[in-house]
Amino acid sequence: MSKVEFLKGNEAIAKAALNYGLEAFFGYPITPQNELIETMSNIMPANGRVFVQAESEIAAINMVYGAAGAGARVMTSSSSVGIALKQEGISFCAGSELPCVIVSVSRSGPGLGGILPAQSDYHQSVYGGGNGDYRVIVLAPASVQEAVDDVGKAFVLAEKYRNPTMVLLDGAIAQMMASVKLPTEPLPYPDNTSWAASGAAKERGSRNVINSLYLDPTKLYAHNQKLHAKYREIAKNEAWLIDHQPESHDGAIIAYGTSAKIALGAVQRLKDEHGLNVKCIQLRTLWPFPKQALKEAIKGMKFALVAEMSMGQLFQDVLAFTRTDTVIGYVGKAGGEIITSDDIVLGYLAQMGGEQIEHSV
Amino acid sequence: MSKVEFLKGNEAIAKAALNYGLEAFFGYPITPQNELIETMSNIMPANGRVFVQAESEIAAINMVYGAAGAGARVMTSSSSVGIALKQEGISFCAGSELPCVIVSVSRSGPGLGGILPAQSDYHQSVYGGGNGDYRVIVLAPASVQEAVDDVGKAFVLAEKYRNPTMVLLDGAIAQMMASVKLPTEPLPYPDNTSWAASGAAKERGSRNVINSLYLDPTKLYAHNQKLHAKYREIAKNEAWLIDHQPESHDGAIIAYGTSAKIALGAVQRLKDEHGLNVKCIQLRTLWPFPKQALKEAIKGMKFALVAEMSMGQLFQDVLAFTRTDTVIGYVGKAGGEIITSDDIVLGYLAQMGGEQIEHSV
Amino acid sequence: MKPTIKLVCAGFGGQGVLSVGQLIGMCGIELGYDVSWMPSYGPEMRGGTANCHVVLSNIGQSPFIGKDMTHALLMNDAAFNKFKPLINDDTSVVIHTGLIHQHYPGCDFSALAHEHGVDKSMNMIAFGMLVKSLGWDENLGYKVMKSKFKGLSKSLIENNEKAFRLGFTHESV
Amino acid sequence: MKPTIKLVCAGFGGQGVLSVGQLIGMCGIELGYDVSWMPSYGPEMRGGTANCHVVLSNIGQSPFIGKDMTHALLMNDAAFNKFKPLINDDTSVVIHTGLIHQHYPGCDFSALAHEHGVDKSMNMIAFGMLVKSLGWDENLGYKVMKSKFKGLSKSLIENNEKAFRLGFTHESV
Amino acid sequence: MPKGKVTFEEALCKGCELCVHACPKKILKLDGQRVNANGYKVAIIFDPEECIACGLCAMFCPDTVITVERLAQ
Amino acid sequence: MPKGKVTFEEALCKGCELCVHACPKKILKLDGQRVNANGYKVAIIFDPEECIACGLCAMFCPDTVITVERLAQ
Amino acid sequence: MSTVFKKTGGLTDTPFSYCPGCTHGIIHRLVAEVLEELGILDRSITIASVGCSVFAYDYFNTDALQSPHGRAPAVATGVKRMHPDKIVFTYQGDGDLASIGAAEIIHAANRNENITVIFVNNAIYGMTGGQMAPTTLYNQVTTTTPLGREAISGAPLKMSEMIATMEHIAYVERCMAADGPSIMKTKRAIRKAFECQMNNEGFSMIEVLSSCNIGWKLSPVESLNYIKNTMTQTFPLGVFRERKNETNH
Amino acid sequence: MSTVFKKTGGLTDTPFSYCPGCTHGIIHRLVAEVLEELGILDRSITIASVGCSVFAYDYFNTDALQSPHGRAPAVATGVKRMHPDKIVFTYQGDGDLASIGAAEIIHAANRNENITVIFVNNAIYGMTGGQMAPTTLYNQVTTTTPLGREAISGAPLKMSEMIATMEHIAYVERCMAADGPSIMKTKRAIRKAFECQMNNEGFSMIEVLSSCNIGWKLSPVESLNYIKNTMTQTFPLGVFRERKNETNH
Ligand SMILES: Cc1ncc(C[n+]2csc(CCOP(=O)(O)OP(=O)(O)O)c2C)c(N)n1
Ligand SMILES: Cc1ncc(C[n+]2csc(CCOP(=O)(O)OP(=O)(O)O)c2C)c(N)n1
Ligand code: SF4
Ligand code: SF4
Ligand code: SF4
Ligand code: SF4
Ligand code: SF4
Ligand code: SF4
Ligand SMILES: [Mg+2]
Ligand SMILES: [Mg+2]
Repeated sequence: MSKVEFLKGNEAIAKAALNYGLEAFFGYPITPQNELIETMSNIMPANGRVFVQAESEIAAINMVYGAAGAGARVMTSSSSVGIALKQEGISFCAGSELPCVIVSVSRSGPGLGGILPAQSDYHQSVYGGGNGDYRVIVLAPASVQEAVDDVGKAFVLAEKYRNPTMVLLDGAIAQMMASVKLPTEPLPYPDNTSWAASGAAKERGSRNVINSLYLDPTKLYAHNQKLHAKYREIAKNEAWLIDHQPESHDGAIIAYGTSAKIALGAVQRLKDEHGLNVKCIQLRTLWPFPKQALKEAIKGMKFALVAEMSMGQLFQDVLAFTRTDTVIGYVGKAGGEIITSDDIVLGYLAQMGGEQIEHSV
Repeated sequence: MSKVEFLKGNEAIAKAALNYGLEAFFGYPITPQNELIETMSNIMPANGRVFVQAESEIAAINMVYGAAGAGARVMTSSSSVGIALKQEGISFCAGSELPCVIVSVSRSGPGLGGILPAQSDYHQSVYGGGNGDYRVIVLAPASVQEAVDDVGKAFVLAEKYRNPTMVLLDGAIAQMMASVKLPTEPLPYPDNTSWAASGAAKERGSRNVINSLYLDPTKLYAHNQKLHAKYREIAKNEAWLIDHQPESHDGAIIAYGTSAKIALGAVQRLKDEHGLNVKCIQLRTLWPFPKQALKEAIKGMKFALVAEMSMGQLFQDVLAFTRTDTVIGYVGKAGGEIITSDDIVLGYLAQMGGEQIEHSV
Repeated sequence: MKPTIKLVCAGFGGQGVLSVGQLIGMCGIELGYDVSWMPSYGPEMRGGTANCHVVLSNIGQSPFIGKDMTHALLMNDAAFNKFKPLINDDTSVVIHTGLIHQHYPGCDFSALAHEHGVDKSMNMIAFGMLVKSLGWDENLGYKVMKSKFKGLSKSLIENNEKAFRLGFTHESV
Repeated sequence: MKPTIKLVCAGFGGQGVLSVGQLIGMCGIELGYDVSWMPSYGPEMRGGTANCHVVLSNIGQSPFIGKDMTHALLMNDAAFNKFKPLINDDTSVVIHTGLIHQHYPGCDFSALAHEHGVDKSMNMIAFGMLVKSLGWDENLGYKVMKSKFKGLSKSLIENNEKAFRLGFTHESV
Repeated sequence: MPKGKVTFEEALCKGCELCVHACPKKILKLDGQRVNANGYKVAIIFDPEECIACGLCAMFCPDTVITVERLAQ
Repeated sequence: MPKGKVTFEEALCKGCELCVHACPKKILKLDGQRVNANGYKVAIIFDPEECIACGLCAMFCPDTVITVERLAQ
Repeated sequence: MSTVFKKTGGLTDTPFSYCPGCTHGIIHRLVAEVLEELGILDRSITIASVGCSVFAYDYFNTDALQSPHGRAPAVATGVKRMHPDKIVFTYQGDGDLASIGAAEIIHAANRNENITVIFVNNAIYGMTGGQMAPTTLYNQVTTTTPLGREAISGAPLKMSEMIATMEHIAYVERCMAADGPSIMKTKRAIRKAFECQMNNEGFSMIEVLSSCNIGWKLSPVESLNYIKNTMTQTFPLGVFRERKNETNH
Repeated sequence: MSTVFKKTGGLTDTPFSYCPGCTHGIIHRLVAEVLEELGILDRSITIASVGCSVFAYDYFNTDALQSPHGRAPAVATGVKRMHPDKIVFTYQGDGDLASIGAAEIIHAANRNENITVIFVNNAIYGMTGGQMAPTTLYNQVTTTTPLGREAISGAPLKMSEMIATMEHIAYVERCMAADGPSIMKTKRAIRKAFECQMNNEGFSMIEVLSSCNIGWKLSPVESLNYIKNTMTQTFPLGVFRERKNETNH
């Protein structure tokens, strides 16, 4: 690891990806991820790598599909509406088991919405929107440093499981500058890319095909079972949360990304101002959802509050996946309003004694 | 209601939509919904209505956005990969509160997958894939007649709530011919389309704008709160299931669409061959998910089996939303393999005494 | 209560098995049945094998047929092999004996059609046999054929009717 | 433990408030702080008002500043009104007295810059004042300016440094 | 006697100087002293007598700041 | 003496008759008697003596059914 | 005293969000003046696209729809097919129309939709901060062509020339908003395009070379010269398509 | 005894799924023969698109990727940029290339990607059962133009002519596979296109007018005549672009 630098999230992610050994980047401008593609346009060609500004998000994800299918370490980035357009391509990457990294810098919605930070793309990232039974690994950093680290982790997971992997951050992390350490060494390239359609049929002695079409239902079912087994494996191995105060038992605040960063401050205030020992549980993967670890972390608690910058998307899943007697509360905002530690502290105090609310839809 | 006809699902849906008073249809070919757009190309112009074969699914949903925004009763249809491409447009329709009907004829996936029936687009339909906090009403017919009925219901709901509404069926229902009665009267048009951008600023005395962009986060948050309130209203009013055997209490099979139709046969066999009084619970709306009614319907049961033509997508939600002590089982197939009553009967018998399984991911 | 009928028709795409199923379905509608006709569909069926499941029931049932298949029309080896597992003791089976060499009742549809100069209407022979074996009225067959084939050339219609009659009166049934 | 600093810089887009915040952040890095600089971003900021939150802490904290704001540089009325609610008794506030008519310490940055012929470096006066008020070394300021402005014309750099010195030595602080 | 009268809706002005550039009489400039509520220097006419009411300033102004009237001679 | 030898990989033939159409000697036709495993009538050469080994049949065949060889004269 | 120049009623009172000196503002005004002068304001529907002109729905004094990036021609198709008697126009930037929306504009033109397209070509993505557009000139520095555009990222795409090859369309002209005469000419072209629509002649498109002084890093005045002297070298002005005295639909 | 004609090693043993008499099969064979004859089979990568030729990945004896509908040129871009020394080609139908994929083909051509596009124009959507394509002729009956195509659904779109307007590209020709000479000519054109790629000259596209006897409701033989006599009226054969002796990248 190198010296501390002061970089914009977008820029740090781009530079980190290069250092991790990224071979190709394909993107299309959209706020708030523009500096990412701009940095890429600067550093990739300068380092003998591939950069293409595609004609659209759809073209970009399909270039990713092509480059990944040809065996390259490859990445794209976009935001909200742009990610929506990539869903078909992501489903193809998943169906063909291609490793690739998608950085999703979420802004507010729905529709054109706004360009300020939000976490309203939880459903979009976690449940896809492409067709079929597929899953995308979703990492959720809460700071520029975590974003940089997660990009590395994303390459590792994508290549280990041959599955598209998303780093989901909100516009705040992408736009802020922060102290950050970048990686200095490329990640080892996978031993085995002998599946890739790299035009080396001769050397290999057989031809490779990248494909997700199986007209025979028996074969497609088998393919789906294989994928499902892989997903279960990922769910078992890679679900990840951070229990920041394992010693606190009065209650919990459950959050990811920017909301988690703010929740950390709120937890401190609940302790300082109200004498409550509340823990902050930061979800680090959204899929696989750390169901088991979350249940553990809130075991025996009367109350846990979900804090999110969306209208209850995370709340619904927490409520659904914990299936415990712990009352789950909700505090949130959407549309570019940033949740504050005030919101969380007040929300916590107001709901902590109460009944289970119905907030989600 | 008219006389019984013998029509293909796709054709019946198209003819029904015309009779319900559809004013414009925009589509793009894709198996297994081709006969729908083909029938439309025949009957819409012949009846003085609008039909356009768009250059792509994206163009089609944006034509829908335009026509709906201009105040028309409008519909599109597609399948799996094609629906994936429409996600951005659907998010725009939801964000701008435009009524429109999307018929999704699902085939198998992921990626290009196959063209045979599957229910693997549950996540795609129910959780969207566009950006932001939005919801689409999803109706799930299990027969050609239900599909015809649901198209009518979809127009009513879309216009009542000014929200995109999807009719999700699988390729089997679209491709089969069945006895069906078509509507004969157009549905009443909404009293109030004074919000539409119809180019009638003069008559109206003010100009209308269809838009989902709100750069001011306070306004966008307020917009999201308004939408959320609407969604909660829809969730309260429109969640719908059919408890086919309310008197049966030994257990339940939970399913929708084609799987529900097959489950009905399985329930009969469980009774005839095994003396078990098992009910078939057919989900008629997937969003809003009939959480409350489902809990009621399985209250006190030891076991309920989810039967689906996907890898546990519905299972996960049933498990998540019921949050009861009833053990939830899973039986399913994907990839174009049709679930059989054998699968269900055997699955039921095998799992009925067991522990809660972890199947979903 | 009318008896429930669960018929599978299967064969080469060119053999017209889907139409036979549709005509049976149309008869069902006339008789007041709740009917479903479920084809194998899509481009992969081109030149390969095609099949349809036809269910005539009193209340709507699953359109897919399992071991409860009551009738089967099997027109080539692939079709026979595919649907053999569904044949039970009560299944009434008709095979194309010109192409399938198995001990089941049937008829060499190609030969018979050729012999009577109705090669292109071969499938209507099978339709006729099915209508007969279901105990339905011959006129019901003509009625649905009339409605399905309106628009076709007169000679084709006549050939179809001729072939239907051939099947309806064929001794093997 | 170094004191935590939570600074808001706000004003017209053209006033260079974002750069001031960035330079403070860069100083923070030099001093071993964990630093975040969070701008208002996007096209809607053009011609309107811009602001940034700068947090210098010992362990990473939320990059958003609330009522715990320790420092504020407010360069126009809109900025003042927006961030007034965050001012507490301990907040050290500097306003642009040429544009904001409120009883807070400050300076008529435009006038001062104009007077010394450094109109385009007005924001560096503010930077100098902030460095001074934070009790940091004058050379730290030069160091980070050097790194940030490398590539600019020599005259601009000189003007920036001149303005910085003006601010660092300005009496109101 | 000026031929024209030029008025500026100052609040909308962004000080882009396109009007200054466009005026054939070169009688417009930015006011060095003031900024408007959006922080922009604003355009003014410093020699109104010379105005020929040609309207070019207004035709170039991207922000519809300028109204031009022809004075009865 | 035929100049050419034409062989058909019958299993691949779809009876499209393009070869029949293409053959300048008009010596190909569909066999009316048989269908292959895919149910297609298949092309045959009914007058092999006349073949001039021009290769046109093979050039037209969309399913690479046909091989043409020139016989040593 | 007579009015030589006064803000048109075709524009609302909402101030433009454009950067100082951006000619988007001039082009807006020209369109609005034409709508007013033709007396069609009350029956016009604006289709705003995504780009700096995204707020066009708030500027034109008409009914309006804001459309997804690149899809304005499809949205316009939906609207116009429902209301053939209304006047429907899109206002699109070069990123919107020539990049992500290339398929939509080509097909709307090929269907000869009876709509008008105002295509504002500033050779850059203004809204998102100055990235390369398909129309970016060779050697032009943008935030994603830091060394100037080279052939490897494509040639400056000539949309008017390409669209003009469509069989049926009514009118395509490339203009600029760079000096007095060209502004007048642009207005005449815009008027002609709307007249085509009013006469049911079919698809019309006016490409206007426009400035992005922020993205170009030039002053507003320098930008006008850049349009005149540099852009027109790559994008020659002129009428690329004109179909006279025919009606279509 | 010498072999006059024998199946090329450029094709695998997988039987084609095309309908009887469909000229997709002929075109496949020509491409495969060229790859074999040029000795580039081992370093070629096929990009299959979505259409009747979706299984091209199983037919060409090369590495291959199956791409989403319309996006083959983008997929090819991703592949070729990673492996500039390999031979990358797309095989696309007219629905795929001219309708949903219009933006991708235009931009790949405009970037002058050093790839080869085999564009099989049968004026219809074969795979999905015979719907109108952008290339469908006037008055042609399809399942979505039951009364024959009329102007309201657009004009037959001439992609070769449009693509040929791109600044840099190497080679564009329209051929047909309808009789002996035209089949030979098509093969020569395909060879030339691949040679362009081997010489780093940039983008090449061969449009081949092809039959869809099922969709056209004609016999295979009648279909060949339809190509020759009717399609070529709308889609004239010829070289639309040829750039000689230049290298590009
Ligand atoms: C689907 C989608 N992709 C990307 C964006 C981000 N975006 C907003 S404006 C724009 C480009 C605008 O450029 P142009 O059309 O040339 O308009 P200008 O701003 O130059 O007037 C882009 C890429 C978006 N809003 N939606
Ligand atoms: C996104 C998407 N939309 C639609 C389809 C359905 N589809 C499959 S092939 C095809 C058209 C193919 O036509 P063409 O490209 O002309 O090829 P042909 O079959 O005629 O050779 C379509 C629309 C799809 N697979 N994916
Ligand atoms: S009207 Fe003409 S002369 Fe008068 S100020 Fe404007 S441009 Fe100058
Ligand atoms: S052109 Fe308009 S905005 Fe620009 S300086 Fe003149 S009056 Fe102000
Ligand atoms: S080689 Fe020539 S002559 Fe011989 S069969 Fe073929 S086409 Fe006829
Ligand atoms: S051309 Fe080929 S497929 Fe067609 S009939 Fe002749 S041999 Fe058979
Ligand atoms: S960024 Fe460019 S195009 Fe956009 S408003 Fe500013 S100057 Fe105009
Ligand atoms: S549908 Fe048409 S294009 Fe497709 S294989 Fe059949 S004949 Fe060929
Ligand atoms: Mg632009
Ligand atoms: Mg085609």
